[in-house]
Amino acid sequence: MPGIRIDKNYCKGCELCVHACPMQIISMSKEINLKGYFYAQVHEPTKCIGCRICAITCPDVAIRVQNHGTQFSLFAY
Amino acid sequence: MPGIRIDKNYCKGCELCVHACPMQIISMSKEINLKGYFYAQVHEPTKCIGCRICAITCPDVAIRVQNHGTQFSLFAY
Amino acid sequence: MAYQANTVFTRPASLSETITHYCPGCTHGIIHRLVAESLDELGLRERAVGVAPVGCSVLIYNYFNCDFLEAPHGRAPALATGFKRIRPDMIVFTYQGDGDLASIGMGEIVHAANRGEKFTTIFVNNAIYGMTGGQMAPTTMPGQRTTTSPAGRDVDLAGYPIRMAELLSTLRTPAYVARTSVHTPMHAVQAKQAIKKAFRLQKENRCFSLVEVLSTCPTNWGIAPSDATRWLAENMLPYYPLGVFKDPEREEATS
Amino acid sequence: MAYQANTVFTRPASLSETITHYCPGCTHGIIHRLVAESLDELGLRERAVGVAPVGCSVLIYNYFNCDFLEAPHGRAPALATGFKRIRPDMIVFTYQGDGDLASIGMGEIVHAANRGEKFTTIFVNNAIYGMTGGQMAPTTMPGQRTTTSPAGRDVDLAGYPIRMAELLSTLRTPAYVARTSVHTPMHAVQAKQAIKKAFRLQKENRCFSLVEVLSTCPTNWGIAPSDATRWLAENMLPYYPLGVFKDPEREEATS
Amino acid sequence: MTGQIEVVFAGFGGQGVMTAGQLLAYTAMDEGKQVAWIPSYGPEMRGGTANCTVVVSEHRIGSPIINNPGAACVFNRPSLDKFGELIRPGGLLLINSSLIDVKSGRDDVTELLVPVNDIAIRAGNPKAANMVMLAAFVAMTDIVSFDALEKMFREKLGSKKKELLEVNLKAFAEGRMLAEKEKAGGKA
Amino acid sequence: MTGQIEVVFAGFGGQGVMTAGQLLAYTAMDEGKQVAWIPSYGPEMRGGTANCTVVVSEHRIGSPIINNPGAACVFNRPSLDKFGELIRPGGLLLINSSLIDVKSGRDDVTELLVPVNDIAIRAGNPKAANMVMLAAFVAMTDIVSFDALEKMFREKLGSKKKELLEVNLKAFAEGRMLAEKEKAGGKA
Amino acid sequence: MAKKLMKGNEAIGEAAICAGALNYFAYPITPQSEVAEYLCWRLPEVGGTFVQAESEVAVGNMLFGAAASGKRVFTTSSSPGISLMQEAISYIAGAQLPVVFVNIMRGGPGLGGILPAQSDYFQAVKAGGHGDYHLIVLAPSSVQEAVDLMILAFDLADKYRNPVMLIGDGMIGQMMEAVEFPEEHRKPNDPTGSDWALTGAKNRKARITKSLFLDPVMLEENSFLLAEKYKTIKKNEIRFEKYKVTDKNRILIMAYGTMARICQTAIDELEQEGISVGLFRPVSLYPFPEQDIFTESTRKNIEKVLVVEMSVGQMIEDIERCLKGQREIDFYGRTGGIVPTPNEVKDKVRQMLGIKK
Amino acid sequence: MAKKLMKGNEAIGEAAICAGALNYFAYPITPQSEVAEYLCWRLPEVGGTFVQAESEVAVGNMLFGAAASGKRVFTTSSSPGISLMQEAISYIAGAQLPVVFVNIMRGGPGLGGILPAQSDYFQAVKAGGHGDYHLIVLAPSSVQEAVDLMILAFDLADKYRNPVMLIGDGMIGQMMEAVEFPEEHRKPNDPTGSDWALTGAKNRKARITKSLFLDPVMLEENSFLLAEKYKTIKKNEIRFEKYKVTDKNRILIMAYGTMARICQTAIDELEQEGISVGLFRPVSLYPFPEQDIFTESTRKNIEKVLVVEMSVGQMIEDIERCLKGQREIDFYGRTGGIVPTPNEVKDKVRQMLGIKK
Ligand SMILES: Cc1ncc(C[n+]2csc(CCOP(=O)(O)OP(=O)(O)O)c2C)c(N)n1
Ligand SMILES: Cc1ncc(C[n+]2csc(CCOP(=O)(O)OP(=O)(O)O)c2C)c(N)n1
Ligand code: SF4
Ligand code: SF4
Ligand code: SF4
Ligand code: SF4
Ligand code: SF4
Ligand code: SF4
Ligand SMILES: [Mg+2]
Ligand SMILES: [Mg+2]
Repeated sequence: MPGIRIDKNYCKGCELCVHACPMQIISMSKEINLKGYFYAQVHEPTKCIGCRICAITCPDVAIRVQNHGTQFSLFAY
Repeated sequence: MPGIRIDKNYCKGCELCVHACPMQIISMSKEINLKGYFYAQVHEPTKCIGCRICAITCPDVAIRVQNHGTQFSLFAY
Repeated sequence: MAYQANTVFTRPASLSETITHYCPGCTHGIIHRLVAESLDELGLRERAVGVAPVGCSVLIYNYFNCDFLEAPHGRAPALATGFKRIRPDMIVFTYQGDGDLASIGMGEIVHAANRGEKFTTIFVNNAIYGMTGGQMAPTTMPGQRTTTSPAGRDVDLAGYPIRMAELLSTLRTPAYVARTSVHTPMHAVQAKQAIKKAFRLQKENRCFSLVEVLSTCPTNWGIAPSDATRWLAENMLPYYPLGVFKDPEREEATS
Repeated sequence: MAYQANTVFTRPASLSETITHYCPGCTHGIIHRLVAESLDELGLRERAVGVAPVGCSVLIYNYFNCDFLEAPHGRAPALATGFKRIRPDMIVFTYQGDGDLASIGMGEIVHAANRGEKFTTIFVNNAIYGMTGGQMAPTTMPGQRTTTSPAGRDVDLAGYPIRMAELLSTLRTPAYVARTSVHTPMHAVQAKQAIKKAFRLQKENRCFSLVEVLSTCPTNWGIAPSDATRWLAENMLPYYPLGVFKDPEREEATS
Repeated sequence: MTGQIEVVFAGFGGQGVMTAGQLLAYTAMDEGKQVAWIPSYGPEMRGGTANCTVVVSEHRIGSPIINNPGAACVFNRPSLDKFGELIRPGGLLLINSSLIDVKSGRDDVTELLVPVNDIAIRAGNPKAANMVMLAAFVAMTDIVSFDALEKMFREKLGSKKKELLEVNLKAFAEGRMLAEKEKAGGKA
Repeated sequence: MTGQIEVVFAGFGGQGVMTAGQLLAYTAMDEGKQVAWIPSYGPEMRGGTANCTVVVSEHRIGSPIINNPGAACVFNRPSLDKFGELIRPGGLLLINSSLIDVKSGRDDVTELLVPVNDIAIRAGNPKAANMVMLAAFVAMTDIVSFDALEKMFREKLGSKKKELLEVNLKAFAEGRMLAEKEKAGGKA
Repeated sequence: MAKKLMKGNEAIGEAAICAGALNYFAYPITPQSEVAEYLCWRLPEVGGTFVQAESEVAVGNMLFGAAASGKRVFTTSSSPGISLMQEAISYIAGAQLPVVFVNIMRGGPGLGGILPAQSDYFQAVKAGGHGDYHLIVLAPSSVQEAVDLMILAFDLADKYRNPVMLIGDGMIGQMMEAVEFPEEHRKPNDPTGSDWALTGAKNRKARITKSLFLDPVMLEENSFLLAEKYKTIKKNEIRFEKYKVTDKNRILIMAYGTMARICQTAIDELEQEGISVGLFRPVSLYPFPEQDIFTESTRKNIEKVLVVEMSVGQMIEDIERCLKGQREIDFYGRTGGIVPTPNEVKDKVRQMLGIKK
Repeated sequence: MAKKLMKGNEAIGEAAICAGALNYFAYPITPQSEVAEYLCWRLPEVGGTFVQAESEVAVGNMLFGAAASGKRVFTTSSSPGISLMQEAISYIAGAQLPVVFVNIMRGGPGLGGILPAQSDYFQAVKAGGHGDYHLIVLAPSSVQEAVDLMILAFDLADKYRNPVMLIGDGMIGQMMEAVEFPEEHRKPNDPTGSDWALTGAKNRKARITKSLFLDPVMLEENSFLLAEKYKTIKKNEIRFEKYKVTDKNRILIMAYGTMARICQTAIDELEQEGISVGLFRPVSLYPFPEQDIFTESTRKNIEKVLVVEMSVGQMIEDIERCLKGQREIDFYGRTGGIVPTPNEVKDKVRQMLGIKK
């Protein structure tokens, strides 16, 4: 099952991933992290297709993506 | 009658005018000027067609050209 | 999870763990990652020396796991030249903003490129002086408001934005020169390809290489990060066409 | 003489009577005259301010009957900018060699051109540093011997000569940019036309204008003046095509 | 007031501490006092904490560097940690209790807890927290007159939207009220 | 020689005065003496006059700036005008009489007229005038030995063309001869 | 004119306008970018010229060209930017043109930091460029004084046709204080009658503004001419301020700029402890008040002289020179953006006098 | 090795090679272009690097980058060119990198002239760039000494990781004298074991060469570290030469570089007139031989101290500082390319002593 992990302490709450996710499954938390930012979180993790778009767009490299080598991916990276 | 005047003290003896004159009427003097250069002189003044090529090529603006307004000239200048 | 998952995206080894000082949504961070991934994938980290500019990315050395030099404003290409000439076996790159490279550092970048110095320049064009608080850059768009052009850049007084990739491509000395962007993930992927190629050419000791990357500055543009990516697409892309402008491998320019 | 003759060629009024310090056959002198004639013919001498470079033509102010400023090496365009911005009613021109303009002064000329400063630059490209004794310039031809490239310019180490007219023409800001030569009288006549047009455009307050003029340096090339003109034709012309590269009046480029 | 008062406004960037300080400085100047507003600029500027010091004096102001300010208005925890210690004995410490859940632990200064964020939200503009704090500080110290402060406020910040002005003035009044109550109540 | 000798070679640029001085300096150094060769570089360099001073000494050389040289070899009129006056009383002045038709007018120096251009042309190389002068100077002063000078000449300048070398050595010999005749003749 | 609360940087910009100096060329650098951000809209309002240059090298040279017009011209920058102007400054001094430079100093060397410092004293006062020349150097200690000295700077620049540099630490630029500007703005210079400005060779011989003198006799003449000018400047333009300097002083503090104000507070507080300390503040750093420093330092009760700088010690060399060994000199300095506090100064004074707190 | 007659400029280039400094970056400028003209063919012979840069600004920064490699690197230039390097020099000092700069000084200010001068003393010794830093400054007085000090310069640069500047007037560059080079060439540095050179982050943490310390505490620390280093340098590296300094001296002359040799001749000639004069020649201008100058100048028979410079007076300020008022100081200077002759120095000495010729 594909999935992402957002390290909330790297996140600066820029929301770029929220806009980028094709599955629209990322949203902003109501809580703040150590630096005082509302951080991103995945609200429907099961829908994740592991496309890595969120990770590619995250300026703070806060997102890690797991997937299966055999699975569909939007593009080689 | 067209003709040129070479101010020998401006002349540095570069010989560019010698090569440029279409009528081949400029040559180098055997004497030196104040600065120690062998200067250019016109050896057949009557052949001058007043084309101004020598003057245009002289880096030291040593040459003045006289002519008649109505006379043939190689190009407008 | 019942079955083993592979990590298909994670922090590149060339990037340190340090949290950057960049503003939220600033795409400097993306570009850092692309450089780091390229170093990783080409196996260059251990012989890489970066040259930091003066600009928002002055602290870039805190974010990389490779050696770094910090240059005076605009002079990174001169430092890179000095270092690379002595250590041609190392991989040298400069990372420079538009104020740094296109304004004060114009002479240094043109001449390094023209001498064909065998280093790589990552040129981050965000159309503004980020670090000093949003003054006009040579790359600022016509009409764009900045703290030193509060009524918008007046092309009659300040001229038009300079297109560095085009300018450098007039030089006869072989080089790789491309312009890319990171305002969408797709563009970031393409930018990565260009950056990686630039480093590969250096690895092969081929030529000078420069990748211009269009980048956002939400803070000084005064808009939200996602609006900034849109602003870039709408305002900068038409004036700064993407593509490869010069390629020693004679690929066609795709601008 | 029985009938009245007209003087059809004489020293222009803008030129002083002083004998220049240039070497015999150095075409700096021709270019001086073309500038002086242009000032005369456009009636600009009394409101002209020239900016001298550092180079063989540093003493140009001794040879002109107009006001002059002497700039640090390469910075003439900055001085011209400063002056002209304050006195837009004056006619300002810089006269610069290739070391001055294309090497140390690269940043200043690119930015002055890009801001569209309304002055005129006469750029004398003789492919060498004349004044300091014949060192390699950025415009030195591949293989050309100079005192700092005694085995000839090695393009692998020093890159290829920079073509300033082409480089400046990539800038979007309107400008007049042309390359001419003075190695034959006919070329000198064409150069004159370009120089005069450059000044006319300034007089009309139109744009920045730059005329590159290919010139000889018999002394440092180590050949006789007339051989130097031939060397220029054979070696420089093919690499530095003549023509108009940018013209606010939209004339076709004739390169 | 008499002599010289120095007050530090300190918080996160974006909490409006600089503006609060400036408004105080403007008002004090208008009332004929000597003033200096000294920002901290520097590495901490971006993202981190921000602070400014306002010196108000009857006399020519000497050092703009204040070892131990007479008062501090702290908007967040790091600011409390830093300036809580520095205040002069007998000084005044205003703590934003909306975000800070501790006190300085000092018994030689007057401490006042002001939930400036809560009050501002209540008043209708979460961004007016700085004004709540400023009002409370002025009420505590009488460093400037309230009329003058309000006038300056209208002049410098009130020009934008009518309704916003009202909301801000409300925040202002609430801050003042709280402090005056406190003062009257007389808790040390 | 004893003590210190300073000699100026002065003429037009292109007359080879710098080379003449260098050749002397090389030779003197080879003979174990202290030497300094000091060029005049500067505005007069291009087109105008050129000169260099050679100091040859038994001891460490102090000032490379010589107020009043002990000797001068002048190749043209302006050089005579300049250096004719400066030579120390009792000094030596060699004048290129091919180009200079006057003397210094001084009676406290030894003056020698050497038609160096004529001699050089006669020897077959108009460009060897500087060698004629150098030879004459060395002959007059014995500042270095002739053998050493000739050896150095072959080493530094003789490498190019065989026939040219011969011609130059001939010019050299003529200069020497003239000076030695003069010395023997003993005219003050 | 009513008092205005203004940031030093903006006040400096406005002061130039008051002085009729409407031509500003600059490149952004912290901590003085507000000058450009202020003048970029303010100058057009008054018909002035604002040019954001491509670099500080260009700024220096734009000023060189601009000054030749006879109008008042200036720039502001900070330490690294000023280093880049050294060649141009040397040329401007050699060509005798009036230009006003403002250096809002930050910590160095190199990129250093962006906080206040006084570590460019040597560069400003001894001349960072090549050749025999000097700038007139003025050091304000408050925003009001920055305004006043800025106006003076233009007057002196014109009077002596010499570049003038105003140096202030970052605090002078960043601090807001109440300032008053002169009621009347000066009119911009009219170079029409000038005998040196470049106005076009109409009905007169062509003029040349230059620093090249290939003939050493003429170059030396130019240098001696400059030297004469500096002598006159030394005679006429020495400025300083004394604070609580009396015959009771046991210690005399030497400090300039903001540092001097900090010392004032320390002196006030030491006075309350019964320790008499005076302050001598050079306002003109060049010309340096050499004689007055000697005189004041050798008052009979003064045991030691304390130099306090935001540097590891630069002005102290000039103080040493002036004192001719007549008093022991001690130093207290912080640098790199750290500003000595009044407490630190007090501690230093007590330590010098062997007084325990 | 046999003696060679060589132009100073070429000898300086060859000396660098002897020192194992094979990396040269430069931009042409009279009167030192011969260094580049020599090294452009000589360095490739020994496997070195020669880069003709586009400007002196670039040169300074190429050296900055090059020095980070741990190899020996250097440039040569002349006055205006050195002014353009001030920013880079400040950075190099701040980042503590070893670089050798040679300034063959010409007349200034501005474009000035191309003849010898010593008017960049302030720039070299007091630091022309911004911030608290110093160069080690060495001043040779002969071609041989230029060679020796050039080699020393590299050693000191490496030892202290500090930029070193060799300053000589134009004559040092243009004059030919006999020189001897050391038999053995130094091997180029091997940075493999270095703890600061940038060699790639292999099996070690990444290294950063920088001058930025945004935290003022760390920036101050860096400055204090530098200050400590300068103290050590002052302790270890003072160099000077005395000539005929005896207790009989009525006058002590202070001069450096070529100027000192000219004074030597004057002193010899004055001796013949029965006037005893000594010469103190600082060889290291930074660190300045402060204590020795004081000691030698205060010998009992010395009536006055005479400072002679090819400038309108720069080193004199340091002499004044060192003498602490103990001796009257007089000055003789020519500038702009005019070199004081022994006669002029003699006249000056006689005049100081009230002796008619
Ligand atoms: C010599 C010098 N001049 C000016 C500065 C101030 N300065 C620092 S960063 C910068 C501009 C940065 O803009 P850019 O290069 O576009 O980078 P960005 O911050 O936008 O990434 C300036 C002008 C400096 N540090 N040094
Ligand atoms: C800052 C500085 N660097 C170097 C020089 C030395 N210099 C004088 S002229 C010149 C080059 C001149 O070449 P170019 O501009 O091509 O003019 P040309 O003499 O060929 O006409 C140089 C390097 C200088 N005067 N100032
Ligand atoms: S990997 Fe793709 S689907 Fe999954 S969260 Fe990221 S963007 Fe959305
Ligand atoms: S893109 Fe990254 S930093 Fe931005 S909100 Fe998403 S996880 Fe956070
Ligand atoms: S005018 Fe023409 S024909 Fe007459 S001399 Fe000159 S070039 Fe010859
Ligand atoms: S072209 Fe002019 S300078 Fe040259 S030889 Fe002819 S007249 Fe003389
Ligand atoms: S100021 Fe702009 S460029 Fe700098 S970090 Fe913030 S968003 Fe990025
Ligand atoms: S050196 Fe060359 S460019 Fe200079 S005057 Fe002589 S020929 Fe002309
Ligand atoms: Mg930018
Ligand atoms: Mg040239």
